[in-house]
Amino acid sequence: MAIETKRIREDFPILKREVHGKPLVYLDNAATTQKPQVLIDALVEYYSSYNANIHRGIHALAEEATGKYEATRQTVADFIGAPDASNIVFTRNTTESINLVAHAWGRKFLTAGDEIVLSTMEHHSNLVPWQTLAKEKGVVLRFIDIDDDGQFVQDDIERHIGPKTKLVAVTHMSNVLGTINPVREIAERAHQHGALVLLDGAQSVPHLPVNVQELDCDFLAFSAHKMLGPTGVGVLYAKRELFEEMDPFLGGGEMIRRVQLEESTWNDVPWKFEAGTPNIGDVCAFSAAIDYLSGLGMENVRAHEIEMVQEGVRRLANVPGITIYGPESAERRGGVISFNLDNVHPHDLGTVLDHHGVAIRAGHHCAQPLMGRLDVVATARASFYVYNEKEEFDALIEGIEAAARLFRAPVHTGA
Amino acid sequence: MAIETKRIREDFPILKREVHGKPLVYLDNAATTQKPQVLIDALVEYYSSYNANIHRGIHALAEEATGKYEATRQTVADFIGAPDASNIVFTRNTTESINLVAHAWGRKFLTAGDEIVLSTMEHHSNLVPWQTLAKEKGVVLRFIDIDDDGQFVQDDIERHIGPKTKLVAVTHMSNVLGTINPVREIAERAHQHGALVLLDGAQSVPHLPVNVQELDCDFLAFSAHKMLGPTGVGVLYAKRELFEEMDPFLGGGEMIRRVQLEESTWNDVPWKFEAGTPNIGDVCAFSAAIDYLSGLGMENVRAHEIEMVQEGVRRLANVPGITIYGPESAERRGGVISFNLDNVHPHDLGTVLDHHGVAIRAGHHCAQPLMGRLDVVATARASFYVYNEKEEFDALIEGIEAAARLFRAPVHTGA
Amino acid sequence: MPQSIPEPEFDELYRELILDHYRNPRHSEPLSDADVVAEGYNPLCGDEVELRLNFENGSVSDLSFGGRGCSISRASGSMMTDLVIGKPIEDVRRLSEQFNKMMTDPDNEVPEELGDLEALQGVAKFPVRVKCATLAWHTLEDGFKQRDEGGLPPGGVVRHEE
Amino acid sequence: MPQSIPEPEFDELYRELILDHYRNPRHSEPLSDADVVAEGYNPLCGDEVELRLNFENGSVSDLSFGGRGCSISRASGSMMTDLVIGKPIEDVRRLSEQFNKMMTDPDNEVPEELGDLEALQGVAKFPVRVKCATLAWHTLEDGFKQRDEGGLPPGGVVRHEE
Ligand SMILES: Cc1ncc(COP(=O)(O)O)c(C=O)c1O
Ligand SMILES: Cc1ncc(COP(=O)(O)O)c(C=O)c1O
Repeated sequence: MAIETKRIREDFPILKREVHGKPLVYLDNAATTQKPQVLIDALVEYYSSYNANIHRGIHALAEEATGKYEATRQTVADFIGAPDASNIVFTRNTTESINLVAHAWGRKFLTAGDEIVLSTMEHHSNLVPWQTLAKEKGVVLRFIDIDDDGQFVQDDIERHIGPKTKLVAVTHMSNVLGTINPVREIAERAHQHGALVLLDGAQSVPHLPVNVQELDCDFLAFSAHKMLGPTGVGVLYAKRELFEEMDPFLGGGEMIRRVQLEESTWNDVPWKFEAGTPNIGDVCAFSAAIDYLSGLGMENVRAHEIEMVQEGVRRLANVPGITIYGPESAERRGGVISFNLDNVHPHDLGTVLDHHGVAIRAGHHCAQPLMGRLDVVATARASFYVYNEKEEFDALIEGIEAAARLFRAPVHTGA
Repeated sequence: MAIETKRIREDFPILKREVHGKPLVYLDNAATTQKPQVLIDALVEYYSSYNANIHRGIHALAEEATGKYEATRQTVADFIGAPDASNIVFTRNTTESINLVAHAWGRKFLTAGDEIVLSTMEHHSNLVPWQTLAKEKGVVLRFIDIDDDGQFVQDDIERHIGPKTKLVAVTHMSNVLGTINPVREIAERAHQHGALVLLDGAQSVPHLPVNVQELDCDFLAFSAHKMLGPTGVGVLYAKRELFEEMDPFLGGGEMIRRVQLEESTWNDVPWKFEAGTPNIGDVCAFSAAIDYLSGLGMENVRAHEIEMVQEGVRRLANVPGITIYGPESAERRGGVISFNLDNVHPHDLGTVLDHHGVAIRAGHHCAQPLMGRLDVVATARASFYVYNEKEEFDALIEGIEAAARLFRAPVHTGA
Repeated sequence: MPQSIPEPEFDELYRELILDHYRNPRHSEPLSDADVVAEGYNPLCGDEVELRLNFENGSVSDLSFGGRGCSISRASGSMMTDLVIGKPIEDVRRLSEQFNKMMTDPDNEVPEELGDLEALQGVAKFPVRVKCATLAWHTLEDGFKQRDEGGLPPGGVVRHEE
Repeated sequence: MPQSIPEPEFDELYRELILDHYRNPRHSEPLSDADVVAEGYNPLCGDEVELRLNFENGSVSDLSFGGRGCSISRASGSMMTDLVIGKPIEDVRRLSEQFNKMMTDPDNEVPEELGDLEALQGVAKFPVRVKCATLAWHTLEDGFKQRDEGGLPPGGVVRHEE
């Protein structure tokens, strides 16, 4: 069953919008995706009919809201193949999920000389929390480098993951190169050395079928807003025994069992990690986004993006002066194409494209070390999702060509 | 200009709802408030027309979303009389705001023997983070006790706030007793001793006119969901120089300036404290809630609640066997009435009221130490907001009387 | 007397038998020299339970139930005393299991041996109240464990927290 | 040549003069023996600027501008060299202030002495691009500070970060 973009586009009200008098061509999906009407309706329903604070409430609204909130936990668990709803903690975003692990697990269990293995393609969110931890605890960070195809250097995997490794924290899919990393093998190697594996799934969970038990990862972090869901909801999956032994992260209401003036005991997993009133409305609505994706089928989402990348690379490669980053093979990358155009800064390209109605991202994509590694100051990035169609490349290419004409002038003309 | 509840009720779609065949009487506002149509519309507008990831984006949607997000920061600053938008950091809720201070300020600046002054009426969210900090740093916690009228014991204020005090962290208004605390005098005394003042404004900001410069507090924490706003948005106000000198809390995207593999530098205040993709949709919508409250006028909101409390106390006091907690004078308390009915456990009362369509809260209200202090296992709590009207007390009293009949039976009847 | 309440589940929750046990709890006089004292606490609602137990020949020879709690938690405890006194510990353990099953699966058929406790079946439909009903039983299990481990620990009592 | 672009602001952003400076940057040959070298960096877009400065009698006697950046940042730097060379430092400081004002307040009238830089006025309407335009100027101010403090610091260059 292929993705029928024509039909899907009808479900996304924002796609009817114009930008600078042109139809919106939204190719900034790696930053955040647009939302289907069912998601918007779910939010409206929550706030119009059963909004209440959850847990501890004995009235009907509180029971309904609690029921829906906890049902969403189960929906999320099922979506990523987690054994149980208690493996799922709701956070604000991927970034908070990773910080939670750095605080609640890292600060408790790591000591000076322990090693954490990252990679040079990490998003700042999977880098800065470990830098802070490293500074505080004397933990050593090691980095798997990438080769010219944008893949992990196999030697580095073997060289860096060893007996001192306590954690391997890598992205499942790069938000710049699109590279889909061999995380199953990495988990195997890490576990051989008794290390845990955290996957940054911000880009993979929205775009690929992901099963935590098959991948055998210990932690998985991702964001609802990158998979048709609302902003303000992140997920942290962890194996149950890890959640049990971790300290709480934030303290306050909901996460406690018993509070006395001088000390407190903690609630059960997963509530131990959800302090204060959660983002109830958005969590409840999130289930509509997951149901929508499940309805399409993640295998089909993936197949659609492979097609989009193949076509996108083909079209872009025809433009003179274009450099495309990341793996050659569309099978080894997700729906992301980073590129540069000779003599045109990505920011200028972005501005010109915007005036053609085309939304792309330009900059370092929160991956400054990778920019250094690629020896560029920035890249332009087009990224796709279920509602994008090949026809949209026309506007993209047109805009790029306009930018080329505008900026790439013969030397010594003009004033 | 008085609050016209009849007109206001029209703005809240959920109030048209029935519960167990009875019209909903929503008296659980201290837990979370209901939402006006303008708030719901603002969410729909965000997701239907300008949803995008903010900052760094160069396309039109990203500029619109960034503009609205940052404009809301200004709206919040104005609402609490903060000097500048950069005094406002968006978090998930009050709980996270307080934890942020405990981590980013407390862990950096406090050392063994320093003292933090709290009170026995604190919500767990303004207690547990300090317990954790105290344990970690050897900081001493001291507690201002309450008198029989539910007010701070004046002697305790003087006894506990002294030269060793580094922080006084107290609630502006109690979520159980309704007590409005003398926070201006407390701030004066704290500052005389060089201590900072954090106010838990979760209950005060929604219900009273609050001006941070008049109160001269150093930190103020509150939650959007308790003031007509969406779940998932909290606010931390701080004086600028404090934000400057504090360490970041979470690490990741948005909060950095420059990232290299081994270390990073931080973004400017307030973005330094907002790691990862924020809850953009809900923050943008939050401004509609504040505009709605500003339109009513916080003086009028306050006046309405004084009337509601006076009437509520009067009606409840007529029920045989009722005990009411908190200050005698309605001028000294917010729109919250905690009470107990002889021989009827609050949970049973809550269940019976629910079947009369009346939503109240029953339990410890995340204030277990206060329950101990009052020598009760729990209380029932009715709390009011702008859409509540005196007529609703009829259903409340009817439900209470039904519960009294059901549970308070003559001894030795029955089987 | 209670007014007529329209909704069926509500009726199911507050059955006359429950109200009776709530108003007139059985075996509520604390045993003066108990072999084992077990306390239970549900921090969510503040319910407190105190069980005092005597054993003879592997049976619960006597049991008192006290504490502060809602109608469900007190009725559950009171009914428990009626059911349990005089029964061999292993039988009680089975009853306890059956009771827990009744609370987690509202559609399960209730075994006859639970007797009056069947009246609590409706609680299973009120998820927030289930812990009220199970508190006394979980505390009883703690009391048994205490007995197996040889009576009171140094601190005096064992606390169970939901 | 650029196709006709319908929207006025877009035209205002990419004025012909800007494109010209971008394509043919002035004073882009690095001064070989500069009194002061100042580097600027905008981490948000990765723009890099290198200024090399010579001074004589309280004036900027020579200035080269290099680096990697977008059209706005490069045009701004290039125009700056044209405007600044030969001017007394205090005059340049005033120009810098005026330029910053132009960037933060789009409705402000542009003083004549800014010359070609007036072409950058449209940038003020594109908030995300303002830092591109001001980077060169902020780096220049850093260069002046360096001179006041007596030339190059031990590390060699001073870096300015937006
Ligand atoms: C006084 C007080 N402080 C803190 C909180 C915690 O607020 P939140 O759950 O939104 O973090 C509440 C609300 O429950 C409260 O009433
Ligand atoms: C690979 C990767 N990791 C982490 C993040 C951070 O996600 P969020 O901003 O939702 O925390 C992103 C998205 O920007 C990402 O692409």
